[in-house]
Amino acid sequence: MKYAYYPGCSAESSASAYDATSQMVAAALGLELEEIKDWNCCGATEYFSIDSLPAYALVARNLALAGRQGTSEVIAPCSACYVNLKKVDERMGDYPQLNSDVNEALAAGNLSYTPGSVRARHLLDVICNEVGCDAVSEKVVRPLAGLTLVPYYGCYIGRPEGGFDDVENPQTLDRLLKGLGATVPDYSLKSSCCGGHMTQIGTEVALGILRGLIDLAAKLGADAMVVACPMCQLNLDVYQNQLNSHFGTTYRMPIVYFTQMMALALGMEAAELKFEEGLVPAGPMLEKWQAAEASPQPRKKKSKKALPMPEPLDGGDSG
Amino acid sequence: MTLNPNSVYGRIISELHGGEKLRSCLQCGMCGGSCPSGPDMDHTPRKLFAMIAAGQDDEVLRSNTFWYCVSCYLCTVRCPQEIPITDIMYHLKHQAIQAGLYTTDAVDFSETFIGHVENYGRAFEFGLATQFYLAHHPLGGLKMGPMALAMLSRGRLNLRPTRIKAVRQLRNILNKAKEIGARG
Amino acid sequence: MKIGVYTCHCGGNIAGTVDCEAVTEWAGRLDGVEVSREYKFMCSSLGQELIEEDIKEYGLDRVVVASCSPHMHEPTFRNACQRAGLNPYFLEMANIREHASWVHKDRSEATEKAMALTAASVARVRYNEPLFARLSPVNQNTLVVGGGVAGIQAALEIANAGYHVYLVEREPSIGGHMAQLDKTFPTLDCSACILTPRMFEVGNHENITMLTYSEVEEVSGYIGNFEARIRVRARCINQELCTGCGVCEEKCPAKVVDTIFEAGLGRRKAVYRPFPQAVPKFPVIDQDNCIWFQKGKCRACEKFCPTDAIDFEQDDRILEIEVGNIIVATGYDAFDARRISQYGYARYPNVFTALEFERMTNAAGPTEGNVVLRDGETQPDSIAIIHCVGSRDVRYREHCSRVCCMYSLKFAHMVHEKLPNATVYNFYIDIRTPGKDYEEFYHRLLEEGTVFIRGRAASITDATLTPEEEGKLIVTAEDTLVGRQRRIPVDMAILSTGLEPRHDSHEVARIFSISCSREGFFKERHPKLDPIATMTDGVFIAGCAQGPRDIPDTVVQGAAAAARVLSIIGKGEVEIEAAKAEVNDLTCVGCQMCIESCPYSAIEHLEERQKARVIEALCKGCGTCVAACLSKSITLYHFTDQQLVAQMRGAMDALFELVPA
Amino acid sequence: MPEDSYEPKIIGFLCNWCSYAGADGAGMARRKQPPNVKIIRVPCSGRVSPELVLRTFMQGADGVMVLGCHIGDCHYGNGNHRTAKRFPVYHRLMDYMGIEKERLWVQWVSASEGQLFAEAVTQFTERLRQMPPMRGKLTTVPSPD
Repeated sequence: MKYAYYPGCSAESSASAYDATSQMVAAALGLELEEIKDWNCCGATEYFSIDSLPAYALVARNLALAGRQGTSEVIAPCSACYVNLKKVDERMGDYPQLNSDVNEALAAGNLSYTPGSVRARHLLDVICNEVGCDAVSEKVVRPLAGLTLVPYYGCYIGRPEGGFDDVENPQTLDRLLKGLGATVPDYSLKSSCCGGHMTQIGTEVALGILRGLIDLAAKLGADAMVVACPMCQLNLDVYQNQLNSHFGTTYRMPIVYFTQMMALALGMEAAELKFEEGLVPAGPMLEKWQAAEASPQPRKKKSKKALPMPEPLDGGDSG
Repeated sequence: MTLNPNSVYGRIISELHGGEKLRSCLQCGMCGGSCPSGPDMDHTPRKLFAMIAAGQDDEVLRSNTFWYCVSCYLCTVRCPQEIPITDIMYHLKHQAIQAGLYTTDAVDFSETFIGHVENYGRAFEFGLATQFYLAHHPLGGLKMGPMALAMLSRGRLNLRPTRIKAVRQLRNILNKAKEIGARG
Repeated sequence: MKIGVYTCHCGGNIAGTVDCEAVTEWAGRLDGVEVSREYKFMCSSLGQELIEEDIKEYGLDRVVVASCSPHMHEPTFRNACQRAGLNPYFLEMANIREHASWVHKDRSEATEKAMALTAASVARVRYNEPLFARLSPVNQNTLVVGGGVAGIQAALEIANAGYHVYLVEREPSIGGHMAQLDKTFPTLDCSACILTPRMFEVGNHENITMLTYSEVEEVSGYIGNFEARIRVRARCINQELCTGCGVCEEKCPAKVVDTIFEAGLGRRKAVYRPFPQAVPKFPVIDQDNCIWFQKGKCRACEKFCPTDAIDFEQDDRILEIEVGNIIVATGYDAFDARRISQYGYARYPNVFTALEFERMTNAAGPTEGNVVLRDGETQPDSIAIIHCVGSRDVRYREHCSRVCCMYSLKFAHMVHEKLPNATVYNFYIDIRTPGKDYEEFYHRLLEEGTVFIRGRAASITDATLTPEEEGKLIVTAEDTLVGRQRRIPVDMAILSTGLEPRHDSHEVARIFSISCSREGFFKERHPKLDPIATMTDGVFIAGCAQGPRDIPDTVVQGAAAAARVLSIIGKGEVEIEAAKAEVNDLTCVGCQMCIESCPYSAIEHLEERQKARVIEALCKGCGTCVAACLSKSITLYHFTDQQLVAQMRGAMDALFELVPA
Repeated sequence: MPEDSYEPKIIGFLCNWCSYAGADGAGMARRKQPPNVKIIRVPCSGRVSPELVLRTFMQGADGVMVLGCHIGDCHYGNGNHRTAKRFPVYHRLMDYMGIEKERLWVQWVSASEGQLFAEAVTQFTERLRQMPPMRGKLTTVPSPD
């Protein structure tokens, strides 16, 4: 299937590794991506706070351009872009007045957009639910065996409600990474916020949040944290040194994109996957992987006295 | 209850899609307990809602609560009354700017960001960092120096912004939207 | 034709929005209206007498009362007509309260609507015909569905009055949720100790046929004359031979987690009695987990049974019974805590549900009453009790489950008693203690040192930050009385799960022709004045099947339902609705469209004459056949075409007069 | 709005057990709604013949509502299945008579759905306000009986 592709501003600078590996992985999986011509910024979380109607119009321009290219689904690898595209499309459908206002604004640029005509999708959603985690794992040539990877979804994978995964305990990335052969612990902060723009306006709070996230991953023996959003990557990676000096800690936790890890497992060369863009070096993690041999997980013995554990609710529940 | 349409409460209800749900707040504290930046807010969202209901508009708009909101939507998805809390935070920022009542850097951060978007059509991380920090945290900016350098050396910061081709078209759309927004 | 119209003020309920004087005056001018009066409360005895006197004095032959819903007072005014010698079906009501005064703000709009509705009824009533309700004898047997404390109470009340009861229970034993509980609040009585004598009484009552491990599959008929089909599932135990010695259970090698009685905290065998005091005493073989049924080997129970009571060949039995009344007391389901994933139930071992904790504190439960972590050994030093799990949340259950505050207090007390050094936190939104001695119990817990934090718990995680937190569960919440976030590390968390309708309440409602309220509990006939009856005559509801309530309220409702049934049995006969369909022989073309449409197969085809005929005893008066008949040969009495068209025209004519377009 | 001060005249046929009780429930809960719908109680939505609907239009009604129990919840077992099956018949007849099918509103409303009832009344009234009045549209008025 052909998808419109919305790289988002960070693709051009801070997250070019994500953009590059997204395209490589998509090609390997047979997803046809066509970049939206002359797309503009989605406004991130900033525009909505200042002026809401221009914020809607800003995002709607991208949807209108995607529609003009003849695609009905647009893939965004960045979670914030994904949420903005989805939110604008849905709100325009829910509120007729908003729809007509936004279209009136678009008309000033000779554009128009019909709500519902272009569906926004996160890259992770398309890979796990359209291609399918099973299909991906069948394509794995070099399993990530021996690596413990912590899946970190950030806020926007399940939120706001109506996304493609559980709001509180999403599973797609867990399934994907397991399918790649990695050991994936249950990381309870998987959908906690990375602090977003707080790193810039309230550093103290942000560093505390980031420390909690990395600390739990380290306790779980993670070789790396795997993310699906440039903002999460930026905060966890770029601020890691600063938080180490602030708290006197010594974390060296590589923060990698899930597309990078997929590309590795699909047999692409690590040297081409821009791991060097991370401020925290991914080298030790890659070396460990190359040295590792798949060994069976030791099973914990249960005490005889232990009470039965309830079965998890499969598939999650969104209310 | 009849609300003063110009009060903070009245404006949330009349101007914000879904804002009327604020009336059904139970004051349970789910939002305040869930917020990642909660520890640093001068009032938790829950308390802010009580203050809004009590008509303490000036104090509400001077609060740092909504500026510390990171838009993670956790409060929104957990609220047992389905109040669109994140959107209310956006709206409070909007009201605070209009009233000229804000004390944080966040608004300048947002405005710098938007300035770039309006001028170039794309965000400009390097420009954002330099302009924002030079204006507000000259010393903090220095502290950020090594980090920016590290990013530059890894090709993760562009020194020049990318400009989209149809900047004129985008500006026309945004100006029109502002015009429509202003007429209410 | 002499019609009397009576407009009711209902105090301010109607007159507050509708100009009753104007309605009265307008009605007085309608065709055929002899008298038009208004009165403050038409349903009062004075109001009724007013109608009766007018009927006699003016020789009225039709009456229209413009007041509340006919569901409320149609019987009242029909009786008034009857007392004055007028056929009760000559009455028509116009609903100007529920459908006008209560749903409109604008006085002139509401008044115009009231006028149109009244005019419609006046136009209709002239076509009303005298009908005569038939009397039907009442079968004295009663079916009670659900063997929890509500059903037990109802069954005993009726059986003790000397009438026969069939008590049907889905599980292998009666007792319901109450049998699972450890102590009852606020008196701290042992739940089993007070319930088991009642269970025993049911099991041995000469007037009670107890059908456990059974389900009602179909019900037909009407008040006084129901027929029910019950599936008695195969226990695979010959009850004539079984002594309840328990050897089979001891020898059975198949162990499974008991998700019903032990709430998942304990295990049972494939052949089992849910608990030692079970009534009846006979075990059942759970075929889904029995090794013989699944794999074709074992039969250990059979080998060891001293009385040869094991019968693998037993089949389900279908029992057809006839009863006059039915009481549905099917109880509730506990909210599934896994649905709120931020509380980590089924993710973190030391998060427990309320029912798990009930079983844990119970001396007969899996831990023999010891409060321990999931490892079965470690005693917790700190426990968080989270209120309102699944309750008071529009995304799950909007309602307050009524019992959780009190049982949470009870849990705190149990911990203080068993682990005096442990700290207990209660995270609550509001503490609700409306019951005799309930608030006093709360005060007692305050004195016992329970820590109360006002704030709905936001999440429970294993994400620790400090060495002191290591290995603990972290409960985060806003302490709303302080206005700050708090992180409370605890060893154990208990989720006070709410009460929700049974997962199959809609299917059960369908079987008994009753309906469910919005949230899925069975709907009562009137929320205030008739919380026991349903819209289907002869079917009553009791206990948590109607809505969350505690044990005393459940017992009261069970007894009340029994009283209603006994009053019907005592009367001996019931009036059956007179609205029946009839085929006009002259015009019927014998096309059989009506036969196809009838939900009750109440129409037969007379082959030799090529005509349809309604079997009166089976007809329920729905009128589906009328709408299906192409030759307009079927009349549904009291809802004839003439009557409905007249009513519609009356409304339309009034509208064109009142609100010219 | 096509005409000023035009208020649609609507007749609602409501089944006694679910929808009429639902409308009562709206009353008990004081769910405000426009006054346009005048309710006629029928035992079952299955009682509402296509003829009754057409005659109501002919009498000048701008809209007709037929409300019954949810499928499966019918007091008479499956009387409302008939209503559901009849739906296309209503529409074909209306089409034949030149009546827009938007003027008929069929919905399932249970006894507990007072709010849903009020919403349906509000939406239907709003919809009809956007359409011209019926009166005068149908010239052939059939004989009364």
